[in-house]
Amino acid sequence: MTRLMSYAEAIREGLREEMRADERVVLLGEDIGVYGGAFGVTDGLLDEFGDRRVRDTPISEAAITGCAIGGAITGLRPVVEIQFMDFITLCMEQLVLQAAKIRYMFGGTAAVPMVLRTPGGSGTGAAAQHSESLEAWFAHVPGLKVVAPSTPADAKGLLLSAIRDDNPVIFIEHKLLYRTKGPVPDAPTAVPLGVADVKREGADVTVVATGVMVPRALAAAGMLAEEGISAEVIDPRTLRPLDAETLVASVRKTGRVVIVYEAVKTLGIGAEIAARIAESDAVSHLTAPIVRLGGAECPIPYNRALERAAVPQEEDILTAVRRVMAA
Amino acid sequence: MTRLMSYAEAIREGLREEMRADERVVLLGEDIGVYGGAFGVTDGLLDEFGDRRVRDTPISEAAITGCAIGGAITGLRPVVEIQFMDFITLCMEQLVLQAAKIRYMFGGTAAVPMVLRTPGGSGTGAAAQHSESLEAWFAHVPGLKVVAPSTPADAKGLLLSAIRDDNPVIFIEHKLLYRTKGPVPDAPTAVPLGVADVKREGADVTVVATGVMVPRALAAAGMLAEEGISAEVIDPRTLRPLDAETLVASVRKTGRVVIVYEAVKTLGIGAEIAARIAESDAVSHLTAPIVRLGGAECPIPYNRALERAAVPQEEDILTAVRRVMAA
Amino acid sequence: MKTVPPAVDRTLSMLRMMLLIRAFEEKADELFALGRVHGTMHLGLGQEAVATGVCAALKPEDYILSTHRGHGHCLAKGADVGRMMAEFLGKETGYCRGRGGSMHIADVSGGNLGANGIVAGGLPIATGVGLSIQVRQTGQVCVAFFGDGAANEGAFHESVNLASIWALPVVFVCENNQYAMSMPVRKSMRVARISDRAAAYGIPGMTVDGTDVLAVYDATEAAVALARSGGGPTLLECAAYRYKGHSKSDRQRYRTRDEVEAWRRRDPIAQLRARLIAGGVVIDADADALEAAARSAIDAALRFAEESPEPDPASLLDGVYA
Amino acid sequence: MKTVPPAVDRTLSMLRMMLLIRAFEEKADELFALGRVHGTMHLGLGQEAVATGVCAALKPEDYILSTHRGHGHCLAKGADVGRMMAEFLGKETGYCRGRGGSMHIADVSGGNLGANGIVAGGLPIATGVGLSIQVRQTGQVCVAFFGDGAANEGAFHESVNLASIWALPVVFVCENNQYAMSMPVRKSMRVARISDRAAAYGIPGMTVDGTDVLAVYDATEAAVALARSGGGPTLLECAAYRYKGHSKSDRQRYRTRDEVEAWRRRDPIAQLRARLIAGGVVIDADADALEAAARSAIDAALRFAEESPEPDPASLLDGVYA
Ligand SMILES: Cc1ncc(C[n+]2csc(CCOP(=O)(O)OP(=O)(O)O)c2C)c(N)n1
Ligand SMILES: Cc1ncc(C[n+]2csc(CCOP(=O)(O)OP(=O)(O)O)c2C)c(N)n1
Ligand SMILES: [Mg+2]
Ligand SMILES: [Mg+2]
Repeated sequence: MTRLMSYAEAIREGLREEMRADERVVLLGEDIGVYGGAFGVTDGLLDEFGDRRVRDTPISEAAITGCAIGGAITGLRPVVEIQFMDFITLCMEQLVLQAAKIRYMFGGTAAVPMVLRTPGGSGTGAAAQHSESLEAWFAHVPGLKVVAPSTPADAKGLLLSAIRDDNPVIFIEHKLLYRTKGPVPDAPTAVPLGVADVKREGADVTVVATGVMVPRALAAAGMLAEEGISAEVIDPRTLRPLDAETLVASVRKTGRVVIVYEAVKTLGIGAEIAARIAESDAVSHLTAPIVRLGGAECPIPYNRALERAAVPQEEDILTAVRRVMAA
Repeated sequence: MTRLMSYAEAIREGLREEMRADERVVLLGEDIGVYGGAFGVTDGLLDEFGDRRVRDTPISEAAITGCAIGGAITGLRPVVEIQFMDFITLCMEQLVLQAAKIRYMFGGTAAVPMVLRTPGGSGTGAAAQHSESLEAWFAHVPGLKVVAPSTPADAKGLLLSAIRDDNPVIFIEHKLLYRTKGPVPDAPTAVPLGVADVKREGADVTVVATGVMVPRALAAAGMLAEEGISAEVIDPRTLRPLDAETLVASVRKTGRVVIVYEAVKTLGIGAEIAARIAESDAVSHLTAPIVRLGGAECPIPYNRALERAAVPQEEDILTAVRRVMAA
Repeated sequence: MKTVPPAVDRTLSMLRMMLLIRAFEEKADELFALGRVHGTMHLGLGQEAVATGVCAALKPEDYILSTHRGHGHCLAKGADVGRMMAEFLGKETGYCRGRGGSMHIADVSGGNLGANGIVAGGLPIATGVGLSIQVRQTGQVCVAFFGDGAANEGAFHESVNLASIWALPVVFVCENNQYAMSMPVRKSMRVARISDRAAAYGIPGMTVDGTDVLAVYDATEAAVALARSGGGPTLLECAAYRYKGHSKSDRQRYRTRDEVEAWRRRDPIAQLRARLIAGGVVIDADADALEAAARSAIDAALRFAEESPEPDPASLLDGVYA
Repeated sequence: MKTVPPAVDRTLSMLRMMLLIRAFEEKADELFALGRVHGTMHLGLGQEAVATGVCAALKPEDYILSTHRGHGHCLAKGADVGRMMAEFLGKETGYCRGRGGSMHIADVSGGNLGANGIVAGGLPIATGVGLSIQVRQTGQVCVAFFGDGAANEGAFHESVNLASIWALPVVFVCENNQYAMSMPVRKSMRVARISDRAAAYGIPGMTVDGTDVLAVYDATEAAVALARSGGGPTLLECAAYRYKGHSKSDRQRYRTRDEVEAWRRRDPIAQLRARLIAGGVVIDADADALEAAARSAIDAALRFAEESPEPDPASLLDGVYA
């Protein structure tokens, strides 16, 4: 059985269930208590779990991250909320030089079971410092895992896996998806990390999309179907470790691929996906060069029309797919 | 006319010449004064230019970076030294959310002419927190330029261009290259940003290498020549903007490519290079899948043998090239 | 804190400026309610005396670094209301060609080096502006505005320390409006006054009533004089209050109506107005006229903004690089 | 500062520990000179009393977070000398299987949560250890060691503030050895004592003679008692000096021989030895015997390390993920 709920509600339910099931799970973040989080995700959790486990922090992103690390290596399973992904730029030393490396540097004698939740993406008029899509940075770092759900069910299911995982997991939410609704299983249903999901099967072209680009790609696939183009839409869901085999297998089948992501095109996750395909045997099955559709090479502008032009939209996906089909 | 000098000396000469030529150039960093910098690069500059222009700073990487930004937007041309590239993780907010975006966010009404110099790479037994190769992060950021010289002449020439450039430039030096010697033009000779350099011409296979991998690739190319394999070795030199056309043209010619870089393989600069080739017409000229030779998916270990095994060595390049030639 | 009472005309222009700032933000609030603002915004209604008193103590060539709650700073530093409203609405004629919006309005030629979307993000930059002034020996001063919440960021610590050891001409102005979003100051730090933190850097610290524009002016004047004379930075805390929510998504569960009302009774504009009337400087009618003038200046600015073109999407990549 | 004089046997074991630390680092220095150490290292010769006095006031189940200059902390917290020497030489039997080396030695089961290559990098982590202790109510305490230079990092500010508002059981121990690499403390901050910074967080600050192991012990005991009883953190500054260069690349142009000599005359080990002899607790011969014992313990540790295998390159990826 499933219920229809929003992406934000699904994440909240995941947090609540894990906190009920495991005393070691604590929440840290700015305004996650009485305010309920900048996007309302943690609304009500302070009331249920109290301020011993739901901690409103000062504006000190580096310390908050380190606080989660210290808790994690000594018996807690902290879940941190960084209010906007942009602010993770203040956590890089603790995340990358400490959380990601501690276990390895210590010869496997410590574990860092923590989750860092943060909303990324543009489209809300928040401009250049509140619209970043930085997931590729973390996918470049051994020791970290990176998750980016596109549906309510994936959001909850991947969050359960992330909290139960014994490694630091960067859990990337999308501002534009918080209010989108979808079916979520009644029973706690973990979605395994590292497994891509074929959101729509198809035969002519593979469309790999992440985050908010998944619904856009699915909408485009619907229209393409009417034109007689059968697009297979795949969401990697986990960006590190990347389930390249599922993507490569699809390209082997279709011979055409369009990779859609919101982050800046250069060195965004699409670069790695393209490279994995190019170094695989699938490269010889390509009937057209690989196409990447990424964000423009600029900061996110404030103006609504410019902001829209800065990242791939449904029509851009349609154009790109039609182009590879024509090639 | 040229003189033989070390990579470190060439950088020092570049700093000295620009400081003599332009009053606005100031140096900021930890232990760059009487200590001469952790790797001795700024040795003697305090004596020549005094502590008004050569500033030893406290251990405050974020403030140092912001200090350079503030100076840059109000008439200085600061050159910052971050003692090890790893510590740039403490500068990310100032570098990425401020330096890289200020001009754009302000509608083009400000410029941020600054250079951030920092040594990257492993091989010195400095372990996981002093051996990072994070250049790909910055190559992902619009508004920044990223340079990584592999020879003394390129180091000096690119530094001159970086200091004269009106944008923030991340200038990546390599610890293992500081003592390597090479010819450097007597007269100040700027090397333009954004132009790759064919370090050795060849016909059978393209080897794209960056930083310390360039001398390793050249050594391998020498041995391959004896086996009758003609390898073309190209150093992009600038990682953002990337001179993809030079790389693609070479692959069009050779039909085979091995991309060698020290950073973690996943989402290192080689991912973008592979993607650019895969989206170009050169993909149809490939007679073998693209091969990436990058760093292992782990932090850099301390032990000498493990450290060596963690990044590509000359013999790995030989093996990889032989493999693509056999394909 | 008061030294000599500032000249009457200066006081009047401070009243005018506070009225202008208030009119701007009330209009902004109205436009938002009408759904005509893309994104969010942060209003400083109630904090007008801080921006006004501080900037009145600066010269045109001095610099400021502003915050996400920066409308007041921008106007007080002398920005053109029309270009500012245009930026607020994302128009091509705005200060940032519509690329910045409310959170990034900058008037570089006017000495406002920008609002900042990052809490404490302007503080490290301020040290560099101070360094530049010191190296170029121009005798300018840089004011860095920040909030009470920003005082808990590492950037605050590193920046004030750097400015202190190099005796940079920077004045750190903390606008303590009692909350960082939902976090009350008393829960985010264990000191009574944020200015107590000056002791950690061996610099002067002062706390003034941020609803009293004259007190803010006098304190700033002293700090600026110290900075110009090579005496280094001062940490100046101005205690004030924001009447509105933190941003548009704020249900304000963390404070009481009574608390808001109590602060509204100390309204900075009403205070100064009463003072000027009591002092016989103006009569009610004059004050009303100034208020009306501010309103019509805003109406004109809005007309300018509305008649201004949107940026051309083809210009998306303009200004990424110099 | 002194409360009751610590028991004689404790004092003797502190002498033993200081001798062991010194013997370890003198051996490390010797091995480096012989070219047998890969990479660099940071010696704390002269600072033995800080690690020793602090850790003597802790229980085995308490935690410490160490620094790049962490050999003393590790030994004082009870590490096995053999496994430590093995890690120092990058052997498979080392605490970190040779992956960490000098800069990352950690003895997690012994409560040493690791040396740290990042200045101030352990301070944010210490707040989390304190949170964990508080949430799990285990009554433990966490000591975070850091240097004078680290006190200028933003992480110091954020961490001490966080620990103060939550009254976390963390003791912040600043080892002020007068320099951060080449940067003298007086040039890097404008305060006389680093402990003056405690005022910015409303917590107690103390400065003690870091060459007097008993003074360090007593001060730590007081801070630990406060932390355990829910009183929150203390900022404890221990003034000491490093005899050797910052690391192996240091030409020490920033200080004079005389300064080094003056501090050497206050050697912590010589001080305690003289005190114990004057107090009739030991005679010269006993002290010499303790020193010899320390040396032979190090020789045994070195033999163990030398006989230990190198890590297998095939194990390169072990331990990246749990
Ligand atoms: C580094 C960073 N962390 C968090 C935020 C989100 N945020 C924006 S304003 C704000 C509160 C700031 O409080 P304060 O400094 O007191 O300024 P005020 O909003 O009260 O004017 C927060 C948490 C941010 N913009 N930047
Ligand atoms: C964030 C960071 N910046 C710079 C360095 C390089 N570095 C290593 S130790 C050191 C000096 C640290 O001084 P202090 O904190 O006083 O400790 P000490 O070395 O004196 O024990 C520096 C600059 C580093 N490791 N980490
Ligand atoms: Mg506030
Ligand atoms: Mg020191």
